[in-house]
Amino acid sequence: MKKGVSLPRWVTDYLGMAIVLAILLAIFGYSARNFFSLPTFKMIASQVPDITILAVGMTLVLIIGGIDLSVGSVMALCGAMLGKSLITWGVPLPLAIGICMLTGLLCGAVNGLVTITWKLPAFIVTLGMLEIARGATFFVTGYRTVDTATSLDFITETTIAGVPMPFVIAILIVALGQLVLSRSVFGRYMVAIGTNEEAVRLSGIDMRPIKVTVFALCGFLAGVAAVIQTARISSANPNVGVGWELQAIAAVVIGGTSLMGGRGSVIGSFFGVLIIAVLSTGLDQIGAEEYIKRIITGAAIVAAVILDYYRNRLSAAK
Amino acid sequence: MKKGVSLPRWVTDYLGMAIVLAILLAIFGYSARNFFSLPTFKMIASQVPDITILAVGMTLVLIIGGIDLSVGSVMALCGAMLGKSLITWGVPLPLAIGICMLTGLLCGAVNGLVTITWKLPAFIVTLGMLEIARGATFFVTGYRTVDTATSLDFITETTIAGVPMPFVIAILIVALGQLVLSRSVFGRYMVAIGTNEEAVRLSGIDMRPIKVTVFALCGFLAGVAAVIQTARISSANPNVGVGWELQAIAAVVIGGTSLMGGRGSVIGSFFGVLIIAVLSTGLDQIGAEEYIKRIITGAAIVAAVILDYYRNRLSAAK
Amino acid sequence: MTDSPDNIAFTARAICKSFPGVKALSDINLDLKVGEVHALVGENGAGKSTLAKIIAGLHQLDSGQMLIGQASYKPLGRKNAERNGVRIVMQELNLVSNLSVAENIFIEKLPSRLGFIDYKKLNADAGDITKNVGLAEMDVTAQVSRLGIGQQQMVEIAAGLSQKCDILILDEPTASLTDTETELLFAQIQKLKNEQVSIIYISHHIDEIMRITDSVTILRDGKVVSTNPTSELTAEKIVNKMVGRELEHNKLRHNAKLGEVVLRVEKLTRGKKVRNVSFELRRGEILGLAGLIGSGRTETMRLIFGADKADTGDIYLYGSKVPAKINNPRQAVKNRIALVTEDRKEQGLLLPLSVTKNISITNLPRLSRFGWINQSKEKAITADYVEKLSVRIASPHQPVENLSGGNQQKVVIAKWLYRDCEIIIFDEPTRGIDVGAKFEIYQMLDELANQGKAIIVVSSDLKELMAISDRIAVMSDGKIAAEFSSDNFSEEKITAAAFSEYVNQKKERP
Amino acid sequence: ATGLIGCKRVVDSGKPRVALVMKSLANEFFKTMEDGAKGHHKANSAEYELVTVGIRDELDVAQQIKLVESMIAQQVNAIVIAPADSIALIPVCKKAIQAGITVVNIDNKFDDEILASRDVKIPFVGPDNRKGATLAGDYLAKKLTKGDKVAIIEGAPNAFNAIQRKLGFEDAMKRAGMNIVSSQTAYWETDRANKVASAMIVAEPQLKAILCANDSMVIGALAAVKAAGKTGDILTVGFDNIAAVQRALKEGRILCTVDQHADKLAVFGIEYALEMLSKGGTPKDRETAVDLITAEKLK
Ligand SMILES: Nc1ncnc2c1ncn2[C@@H]1O[C@H](COP(=O)(O)OP(=O)(O)OP(=O)(O)O)[C@@H](O)[C@H]1O
Ligand SMILES: Nc1ncnc2c1ncn2[C@@H]1O[C@H](COP(=O)(O)OP(=O)(O)OP(=O)(O)O)[C@@H](O)[C@H]1O
Ligand SMILES: [Mg+2]
Ligand SMILES: [Mg+2]
Repeated sequence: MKKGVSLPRWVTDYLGMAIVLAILLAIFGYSARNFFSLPTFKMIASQVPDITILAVGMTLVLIIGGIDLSVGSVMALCGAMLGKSLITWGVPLPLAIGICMLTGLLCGAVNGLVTITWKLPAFIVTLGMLEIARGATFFVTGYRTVDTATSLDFITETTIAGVPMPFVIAILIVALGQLVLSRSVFGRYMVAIGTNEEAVRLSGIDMRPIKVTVFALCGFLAGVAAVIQTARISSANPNVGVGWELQAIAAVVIGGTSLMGGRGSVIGSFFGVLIIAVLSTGLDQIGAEEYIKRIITGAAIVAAVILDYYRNRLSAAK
Repeated sequence: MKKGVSLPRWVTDYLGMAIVLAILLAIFGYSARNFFSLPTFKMIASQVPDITILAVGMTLVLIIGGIDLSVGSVMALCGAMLGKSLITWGVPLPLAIGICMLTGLLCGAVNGLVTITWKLPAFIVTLGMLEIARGATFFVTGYRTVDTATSLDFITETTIAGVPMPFVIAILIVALGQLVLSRSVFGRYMVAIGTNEEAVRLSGIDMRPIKVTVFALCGFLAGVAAVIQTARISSANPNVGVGWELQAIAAVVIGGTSLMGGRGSVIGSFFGVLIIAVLSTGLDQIGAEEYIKRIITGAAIVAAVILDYYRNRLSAAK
Repeated sequence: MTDSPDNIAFTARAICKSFPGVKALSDINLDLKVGEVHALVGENGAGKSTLAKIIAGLHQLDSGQMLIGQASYKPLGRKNAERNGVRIVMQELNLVSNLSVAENIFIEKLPSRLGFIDYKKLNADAGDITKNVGLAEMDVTAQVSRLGIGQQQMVEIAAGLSQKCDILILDEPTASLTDTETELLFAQIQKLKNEQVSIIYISHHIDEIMRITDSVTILRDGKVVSTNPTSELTAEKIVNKMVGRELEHNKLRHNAKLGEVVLRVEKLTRGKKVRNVSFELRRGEILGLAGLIGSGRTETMRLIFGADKADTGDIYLYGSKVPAKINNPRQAVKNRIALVTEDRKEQGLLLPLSVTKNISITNLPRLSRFGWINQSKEKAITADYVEKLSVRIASPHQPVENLSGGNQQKVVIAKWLYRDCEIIIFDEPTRGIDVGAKFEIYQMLDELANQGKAIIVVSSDLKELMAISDRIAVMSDGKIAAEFSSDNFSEEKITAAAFSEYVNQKKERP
Repeated sequence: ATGLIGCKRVVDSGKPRVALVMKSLANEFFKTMEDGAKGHHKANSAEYELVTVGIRDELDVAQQIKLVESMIAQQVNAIVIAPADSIALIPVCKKAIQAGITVVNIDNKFDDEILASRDVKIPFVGPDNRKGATLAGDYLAKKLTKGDKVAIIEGAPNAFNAIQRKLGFEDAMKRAGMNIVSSQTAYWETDRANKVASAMIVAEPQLKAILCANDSMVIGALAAVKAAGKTGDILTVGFDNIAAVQRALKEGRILCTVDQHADKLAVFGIEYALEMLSKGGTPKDRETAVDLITAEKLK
């Protein structure tokens, strides 16, 4: 059996990223103290779920040719709603979590509705939402961190087959996202819209509900991420999530999703998140200087997409 | 002579923005103390030049269908080079300014070269540069603000016909940018590349030098902005310019430039900058709460593009 | 004429070219004499455009050799080819829609001073050129995006003719042109011929080939079948060699069984492009819609399909007394109306996606349960349509952007057949399609009508319309100028009707 | 790669490892703090090992939590932390304590109430920001006359030290009968402070002083004063005593600033942590000095 030729596509698709990941692990395993240890992996597993969930939403939005710059702020707002309703307003837990996710859903739906109603670029609409949601967060929290005490600990402390629940949820969302994208009618429409909106419209498909749903979904996922994030730090911080939108986009693009829409993979985005997480954890552990961290992170983002370019060429040449 | 019909296109193009500006001025003139005063306008004139110059560069990059997320960081790096070479390394002033602009030019050229060599999305390449340039800034300054004392005061203090030099320079750059865009071979190629890259390629035009030049130009303008910005606050701050890329993009898009490339106006971007500047100055002057500032800024960005949509429909219906 | 070496402008020897999964050209030999018009004909996907692009430097050959005169010729790009005197007007439109006509024509060489464009000279020169190709009334400062497809095609040709060259390649230049414009082009070709320019002419219109070419090279499956002087050939012989079978080209529609009226359009109006258009369409009927380019046919069809909104006017469906509410294509499809758009790349296809995904898109719910797509069913159904329309594909996963123009068109048709509508509008369904495929499409139209579908065909090819329609309506400047029933068809009358509104209004127009 | 797991490459030296977890490492003040700590470590390298880490910017609380977790994963002996948020970092520090790590709080004090409700005791070693700000405010008040209009430029509104400094400024101004006409945040940033100060100056032509919660902001405010042509008419006050304001202080362009001895802050924390490690002992807060810096003092 010749290997190079007979590998199925889904393997070659993620091979490049798996190699990058392996290289990073090797480097840090060698240079950072205790890097290859259970605590490190536990830590990474406890830290990636929120950004992974944001990245899934971002992937979907990018695939329909949109973008969502507001995810970080919306997550903060959702977290604030969760914390406030739970602690200050005394709302029971399930309802508070519902309010949190509903907030995300609403913000996302507004993004989608404004974008399609006036045919505006999502970039600018969600940039507006970035500011508005942050302002709303400040308003809700009065700029103060809300201590959620132990009320959300069950989320981080529950494990399923030894794996912490947030990680399980993130993996489930990734799997479901990928399945929807590649197997469902909704997912197919998404890819089609991202490829050629006009052709889809002229095929007799009303894409407005699809687009709004995708934006709303992205917001909803920001709400889910907020629950996990708030649970992880046991408090709702009004400044959380600043710049996370760019981090999520970087992860998604490293994962092979096109910024022009029509092409993308949720699993790829997960790999992208892992690459960035391992890089940043590794750099933290070797205690690199801040300026070095910045330069390496920037260079790594570019290097990852360059590598993807060569992988594409390689698999095209086959 | 019927007015509504005979207005030339350049008037109707900017009419919407002029109206927004007028409305903002009216609101703040009414609600803020001393808003309609020479000091206010002097202040705005002293504060917009740097972001205006960044916005011009951003406009050009957006028109060719690119984007430059690194302008804020690159500006910081250029400022750092300026401050360091002037104060710490004792380089004579003209040379220091040269070094500053050259730094910008180089960063921009790297953005362009990487983008075209590997056919990567400019979004991700310049996101990488955002990190790298910030890291380099930290490295150069050692994270410390460089006090440039009075060495750059001549820039802010020189006036030409009563107008401060930075403002004159910004206006000149806007005018030149608009002229190049609408009248020069280079500018037309930029529009062509942004509209239909494939057609340009098939016309046998080598667009790589054009693209690289535009990115380099954007970096160079970040260098120019750095000189003015450093002079304005009499110091080179390593943390300056964070988030300015989004601010510049917002201004440019409000000014009617398409994020998809092929369509845009430098003068429009200037209006966009003015709108945002007047808004933020007004909010500062009435001493609005931070959360209100955020919400209003976000809403205003979206409102401005929605208004632009109706203006477009109106002028299309004519 | 002798075949002495200095009489040969261009030679191709044993050219081969493969694309991923397709051998597009194998062992192509071609001799182009100085000052001749040399036709390249062949079915869709035969490799004509590929060969043209190789000669023009847009593709690089895998193996083989090319000579210009005696000198070896290896163009690395279009610029390089042009320096060697080779220019091409491509099959696909390649204009920059945000630039003016003049800027597009001279895009390679904008006249300038100190880097700034000399608009006076540019517009004057462009005016001369457009006048040359017969577009005397065209405003060269207008944005290309404001022109119709036919006019854009003329601009493209004008741009091709803007610079001097020795070898000119025209890849289906007349596909979007009306007869008048075609005549203007032929006059240009004659003039260039007199100037000893050699021309490679690619077209599916055999009558054109018989008229203006000196020799004909026939391609089939990427190989040269034959090269002959045109005088030795007849239309039948060419078609024969192309497809390897005889084709009758006569009237297809016999004793059509017309049913009830399913579509009644009343006083449909949109701006100046569609004015008070009314007509009826019956079950089992094929209605041909003729007219000059820009006469408003596409616009009218888009209104019926809900792709644009009408200013006034109503549409009555299936005998209903109440006007149908069609505000968008979704409602049209719900009402079982389909529109096969004329611009397949921009409006019909999802270019980077697979053939399968392109076909199934119109009716995914039919293939799915609880929102999940049944992929094997999808595969089976699309394979069925691929076979029915004999679409030439390497695999069902092949992106449609890799298909030849004709096969792409078949995919667009397939996706609408899969949707199974009652009223099907075909806008230029045979543009850029070879005779073999055309005939297959005619038969398919006939069959659909016999099944009781109501069909509208918009076409700029009058002969085609007369062969396949039960009735022909003629549009002129946004109005229905005349209607002819099957026993009343005549080229003269239809053409006269197509011009009628323009003649009447000549004086009012600037 | 699995074979590498569990293989400890670095041999344990037996010395205690102290992790200094900073706020932004890209900020002069914290840089000075870090340098001070590194200097101290160099002089005492026989006694302990030092790891310093920090976050990208002062707002990224989640990142700082990550860093603490990472330090727990690395099994350091002590964590000296300048928390980016006085509430959000408490749970993770509690986790560290539970993992047997000694935690010392510096710079930005944890919220007492939450500490109590969480039943954690983390000693705070650092200055009283409110007191510092009051020193500067009192000094300024001497240069003004009663009823003068003054403005405050605040730090990040959720930061404990920002709030303390604001309160300190307010205490002093109110006591002296000044009129605070505006108080806005500029998020510690120079350029934002420049814009906010400019707007304040225009809105209040009679403005006599601007009190800034840190020196980065006072640089921006000073430039605004200069641009408005009011040098000398509007006094400026800063906080932190960073290098970039030295000249302006000497020349009297900035009236005064407050030195909380950044270079010593971390050192105090480290020393306290080492003390706790060796002696055990019950954690108790330890206040460090704050000094007013004026032109006279620099001469
Ligand atoms: N860029 C490409 N990538 C892959 N395959 C291609 C590409 N261009 C053309 N082909 C394939 O090469 C073959 C020849 O295509 P070509 O466009 O030359 O045909 P043609 O004779 O011009 O057809 P038509 O009359 O439809 O324009 C077709 O099978 C087509 O699918
Ligand atoms: N609303 C529209 N949106 C996009 N394109 C349009 C629209 N209306 C018309 N067009 C394009 O403008 C061109 C001219 O269309 P029109 O309906 O006036 O002419 P036509 O009689 O269909 O001629 P043609 O032979 O060019 O199709 C066509 O290419 C059509 O695709
Ligand atoms: Mg072809
Ligand atoms: Mg048409």
